[in-house]
Amino acid sequence: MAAEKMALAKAINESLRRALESDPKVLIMGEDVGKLGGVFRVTDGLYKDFGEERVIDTPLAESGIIGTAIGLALRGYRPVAEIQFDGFVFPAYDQIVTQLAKMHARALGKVKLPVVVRIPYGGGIGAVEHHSESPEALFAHVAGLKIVSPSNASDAYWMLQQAIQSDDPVIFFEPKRRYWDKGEVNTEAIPGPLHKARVVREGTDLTLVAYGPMVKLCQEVADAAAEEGKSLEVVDLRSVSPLDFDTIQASVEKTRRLVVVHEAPVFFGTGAEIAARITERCFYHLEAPVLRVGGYHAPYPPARLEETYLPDLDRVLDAVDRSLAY
Amino acid sequence: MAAEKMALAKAINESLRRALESDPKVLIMGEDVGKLGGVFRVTDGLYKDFGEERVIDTPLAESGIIGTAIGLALRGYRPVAEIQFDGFVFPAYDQIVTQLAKMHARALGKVKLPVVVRIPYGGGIGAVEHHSESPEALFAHVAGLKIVSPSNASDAYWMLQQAIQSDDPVIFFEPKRRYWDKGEVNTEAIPGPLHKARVVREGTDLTLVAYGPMVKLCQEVADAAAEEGKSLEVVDLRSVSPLDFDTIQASVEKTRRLVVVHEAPVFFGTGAEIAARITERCFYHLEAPVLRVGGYHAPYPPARLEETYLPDLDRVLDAVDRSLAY
Amino acid sequence: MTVESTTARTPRRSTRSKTGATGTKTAGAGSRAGTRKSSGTKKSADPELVQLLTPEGKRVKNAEYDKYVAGITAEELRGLYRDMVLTRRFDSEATSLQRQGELGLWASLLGQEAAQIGSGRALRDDDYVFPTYREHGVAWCRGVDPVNLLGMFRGVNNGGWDPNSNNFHLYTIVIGSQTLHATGYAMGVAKDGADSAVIAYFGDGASSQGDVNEAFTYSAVYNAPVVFFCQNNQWAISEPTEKQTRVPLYQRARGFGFPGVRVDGNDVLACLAVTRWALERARGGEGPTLVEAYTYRMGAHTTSDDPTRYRSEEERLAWEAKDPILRLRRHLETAHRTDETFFANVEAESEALGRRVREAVRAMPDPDGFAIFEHVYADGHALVDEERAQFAAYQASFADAEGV
Amino acid sequence: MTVESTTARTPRRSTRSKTGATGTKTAGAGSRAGTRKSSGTKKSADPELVQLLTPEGKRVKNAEYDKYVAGITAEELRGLYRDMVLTRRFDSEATSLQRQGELGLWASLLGQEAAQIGSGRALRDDDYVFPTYREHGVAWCRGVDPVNLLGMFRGVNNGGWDPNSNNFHLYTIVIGSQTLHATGYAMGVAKDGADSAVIAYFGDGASSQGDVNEAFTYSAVYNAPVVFFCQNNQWAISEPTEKQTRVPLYQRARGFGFPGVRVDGNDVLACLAVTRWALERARGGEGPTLVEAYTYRMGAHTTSDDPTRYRSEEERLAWEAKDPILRLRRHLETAHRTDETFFANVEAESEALGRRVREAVRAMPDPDGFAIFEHVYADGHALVDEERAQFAAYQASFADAEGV
Ligand SMILES: Cc1ncc(C[n+]2csc(CCOP(=O)(O)OP(=O)(O)O)c2C)c(N)n1
Ligand SMILES: Cc1ncc(C[n+]2csc(CCOP(=O)(O)OP(=O)(O)O)c2C)c(N)n1
Ligand SMILES: [Mg+2]
Ligand SMILES: [Mg+2]
Repeated sequence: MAAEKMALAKAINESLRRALESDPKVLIMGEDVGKLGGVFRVTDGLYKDFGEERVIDTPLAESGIIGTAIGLALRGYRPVAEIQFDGFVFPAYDQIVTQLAKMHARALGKVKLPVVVRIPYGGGIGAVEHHSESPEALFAHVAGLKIVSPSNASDAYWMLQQAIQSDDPVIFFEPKRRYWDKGEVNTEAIPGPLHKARVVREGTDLTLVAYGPMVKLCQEVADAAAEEGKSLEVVDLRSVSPLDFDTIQASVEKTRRLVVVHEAPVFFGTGAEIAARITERCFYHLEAPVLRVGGYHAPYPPARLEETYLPDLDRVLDAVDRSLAY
Repeated sequence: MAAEKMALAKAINESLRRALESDPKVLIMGEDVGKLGGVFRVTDGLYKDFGEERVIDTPLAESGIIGTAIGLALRGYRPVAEIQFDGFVFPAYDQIVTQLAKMHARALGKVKLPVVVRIPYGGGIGAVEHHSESPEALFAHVAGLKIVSPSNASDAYWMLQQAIQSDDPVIFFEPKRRYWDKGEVNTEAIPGPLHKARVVREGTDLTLVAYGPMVKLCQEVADAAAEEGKSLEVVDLRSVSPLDFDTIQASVEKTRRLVVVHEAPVFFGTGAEIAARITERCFYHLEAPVLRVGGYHAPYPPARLEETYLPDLDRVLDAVDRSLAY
Repeated sequence: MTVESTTARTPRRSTRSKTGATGTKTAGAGSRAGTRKSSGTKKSADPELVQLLTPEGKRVKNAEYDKYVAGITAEELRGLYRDMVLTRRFDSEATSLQRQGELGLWASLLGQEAAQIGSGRALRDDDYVFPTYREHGVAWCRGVDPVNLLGMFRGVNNGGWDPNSNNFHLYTIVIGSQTLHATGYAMGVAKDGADSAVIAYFGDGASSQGDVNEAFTYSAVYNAPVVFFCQNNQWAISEPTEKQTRVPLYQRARGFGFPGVRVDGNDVLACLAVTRWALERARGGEGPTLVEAYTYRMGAHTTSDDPTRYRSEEERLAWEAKDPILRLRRHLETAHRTDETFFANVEAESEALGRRVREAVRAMPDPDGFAIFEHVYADGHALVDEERAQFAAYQASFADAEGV
Repeated sequence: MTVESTTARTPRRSTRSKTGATGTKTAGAGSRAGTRKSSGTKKSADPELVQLLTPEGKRVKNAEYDKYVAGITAEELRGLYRDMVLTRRFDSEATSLQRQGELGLWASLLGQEAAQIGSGRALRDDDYVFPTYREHGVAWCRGVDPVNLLGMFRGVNNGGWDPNSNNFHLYTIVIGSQTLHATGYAMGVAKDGADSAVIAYFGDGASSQGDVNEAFTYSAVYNAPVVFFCQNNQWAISEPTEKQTRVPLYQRARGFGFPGVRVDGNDVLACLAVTRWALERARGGEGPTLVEAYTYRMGAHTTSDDPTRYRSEEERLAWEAKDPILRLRRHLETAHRTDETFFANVEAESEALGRRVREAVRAMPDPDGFAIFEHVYADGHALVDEERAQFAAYQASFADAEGV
């Protein structure tokens, strides 16, 4: 296959398969990733084809997943560890923050930890508590980690390839509510750099910045705004750490207005860092303060409230209007 | 005693003593808090005077400390749990983020968790790895927690009283390098609200915002700047969640320039949130972008490098100069 | 909050002091550090397993545990039967409601009724329960209205009851967390000098979590009056118990210095007896106990799960032969001459329960948007206030726009 | 990297496959699930404790473990003695250096030499070690230059050696974390089909951490070739072992399905023998083992600690009588006619080591400020680059200001 239309989850599955095929050191590990193929079927068929030595069902203990992944990496393996849902990464937080993130520096570069931590994240799927969160900011603050999140099938495929090839630990946030969205994946294309943002729609009046599940929304917002005669530029960040400030800056120097959109709570979220830094970089260009649309300072609500809680077309448009009103 | 000069660590000790005396439900718990009186002697003498039923040496397991503190709180106790050093809070992160922070909301208000988590934090004491970090941003992003940090003995005494009395979980970050700094403590004064910032020095040219260990530094910066004829206002935030934006805003509307200083890494740090929000609130007042002085995006370095790593007089003055140069 | 469960419950905090407690010393009392050795007098097939009723409903003697159910009457046994049938009926109703779109998800307890009713009925009102997300049968014993359990599965809340009204804590989804809460709560009970006990439920998968093992350590060190009740239903989603341990789970306790025992989790009488024993240990100041109820998750992990992907139909069938309800029914029929009327009545009652639950769920309103901002803090938080106000203004802007 | 340790080490990754390994089945081989029962043939006072040398230096027989040190020569015993003396000398030098302000902190191993040298010398070059922060004696056995250990305590780095040059991982300060790394590494060894073993050190306090118990679970489930070596030095800073467990720690392993054994941690021979046994189990495909070396932290927890606040002088004195070095010296003197010259030579050698270490530490340069930005990432990170550049400009601004 070269180019094929497939769902985002399937693209990840294909990417994992390719990694398993091309590098015998790649391992898949996590809860229910084996026989079941993962609760989202993202690892479907891999256990069957690569066996339990490569595709490992782990005990129900996340600290153990990451801790043993570190040990496997020290032995020369390249583990791709799955955390079943965003809300269950916290038992592993210590291993991620104090060990995975710091080991390379602690060893003065003598050891590398090419570990990928895959986390389906975000809301919008009507799930129960702990299954809809967006904890990326809690990792981005930590040096030593790289944080990425694809918004579409092609990026999911290629960014995962690149994450697995990276010698740094990468937290790979998968927008679970986009798992079933289809997109063209060209498995022979040569991808651009992993941590570079992409302008997915050009515009002149205002820049919308998003990543993961919110990119699609922002494109819809741009469509809606276009009907009202407003030209919005949409930037898909793709990477949360590092953040590609250059691309945002270039866009903002053109549009002079910026709205950042994410599902995660606004308070201490990605939008804060972008607002702070872009305001510094573009102080004389901005016609309006950087506005942020995101989660409230409240626990992710029960499913029947998530439509109210999550950024949607209206809320982003509202922010766009407020920005343009300056 | 009414007013007495004492070290910040001693003020915390006195505050804990008062809490133990005045409320039989208050418990102290943590590693080495009993017979030893804590590695910083903050709980010195309490075990002797209140016994092991009130002052509890726990097993060496931080998740257990917070998890059992939650259970004790559900039973009607008011545990004050100590995490021995900043870098060791992460094994408890899951209990803090998924349980402590959310239980009140999960129970629709039916249960309250008046748990205080004391964490000596920050650098500057020449310690080994994991003993000098400033992880407050990793908690501030999480709804359901309150985050405070005193900068002086009097606040340490009173803010801890208030934290213990609060029906919400409070993470109480103690600036360990100021433990030995003395200050007047009036144990009869009636304190202001826990989450209100305080202007500790008035000025007209620029606002410095800090909390915990950096307040003293900012006061020194203001002194130094005064010698150069610059009038800096210094705001001691005292609380990181909630942040008292009103007080900062009032100051910035006057000075029109803001520099935020903290030890924690700048990227996704407290300064980002302040910069984002204050820029939104004071867009037409700011003469310069909000500047941030803090840690680099790197693990906290070994002791012999911490002087280089930590914000100091020169680095803050440099930021002040850059801000004034706009 | 009033429900159909057999015993009306008035939960309370016992302030009875330990000195006044009966605190019967049990057979296992001496073995503080070790595990109870499986006694030769046991009649069950698996020497490790405490069983009082065979799958065929025959009562078998057990030297150690018989005394805990010695005085049990036919009436009480019928009560247990009723509990199990009604719980199962409620559970299957919830499964249907999920299929009908009324619930977003359901975690069925099918097959685990005996473990839950047996242990749940061993509790005193002043005892405290920390469940996982599957303890619908225990909730039933505590007098929690089953409808309340459905709120979180419907997505209208994250826990729809006041834990203190029934001494039944909220469901906990993060695997294992509640075992530490239970331990802390039990430490508090001991501090209060009360003779209540605490019971923490968890699964075979949960046994791997650091938290659960820390709970073992804390409870042992502080000699906390807590019973760890592990329902080993053979599966943690798609993973069999071999992925969590290579020895029987009840043995885990020994290494922490307290007894562990494996009970036939499909035998309600054995579960009742063993839990009573463990609770008495707790009340008597002997500290924690691990009970492993060996049972089977007869359904899917949740309604989102497809067990055909990872386990065989034969396995399920083999366990169906050990069905907890059938077993007690046989026993009631043969040993207690319970007639068809009783069973028919329970059946009718269970239909009524199903109906009531169905109607109540359908009538359950969606929460108001402002609920997002409620109860984030007990003492308020400036940012929440600010965001609530912004939200209100934003909502109002639509009303304005719509010309309301 | 060249050091004075007895055996020059050429660490490597064994690719020898298990099929080719000797894999001697040991006495404990059958007891997969249970703990080794203390055998009646043991001569030591405490029936639980494996001891081969009494505190007086008398060799006592042990039916199970004698064979693991059967062929040991007087020369080898003298080597162990030398290891212990030099390690202790290095340790006391480091303590002095801390007092002199050359180090910020020191965690002394005083009293734990036998546990560390005995276990350390049981290892093969291709085995891999995961230490805590106190395994100076094990580091010695691995051929890590002791000077390298001081970097983190001086504050010039967070770990001053390449783990792979000596198959000795960096010191880990977050209690218990390394046990999971060791387990993962061991899983990798097994995947490679190598017959190397992995050893994870940890303390009595660490046994309470969730991570350590998860390591037990993972290693048991995957049958990983790892030895968990717990130095129970009676204290976790100020907390006695009773605050971590109410039963002997070695018993913890039983509950996870692998053997645990308590060895006299002040008896270097017993530690050697028991560790060899455990390593053979690992190599032979029998999975994990827990060794509890029962020993004593004779000094303070670290140079920051004041043990007089929490423990009695008598306790320390009682343990002094069991001093591991004295014990072996007595044995060498009485059983192996080792003369004063040998001891004097070792003494002289240890003085030289002390001198070398002292000088090397004093000469250790402070790192350059730019080191902050080094090795944060292997593949670089835009923000680090940006901050490094800003830092450079900022530094340069001073140079400019100073007119350089
Ligand atoms: C910390 C955490 N990790 C993962 C999950 C996802 N998850 C939900 S239930 C489950 C399996 C639980 O198995 P077990 O403990 O045996 O309980 P059972 O569901 O069989 O009753 C998993 C992995 C979770 N809820 N929490
Ligand atoms: C997660 C964590 N919590 C707390 C500490 C602080 N601390 C350092 S050493 C220590 C005691 C360790 O005791 P033990 O495991 O017995 O090892 P020992 O120091 O006796 O060798 C503590 C509590 C830490 N380093 N890591
Ligand atoms: Mg299960
Ligand atoms: Mg110790």
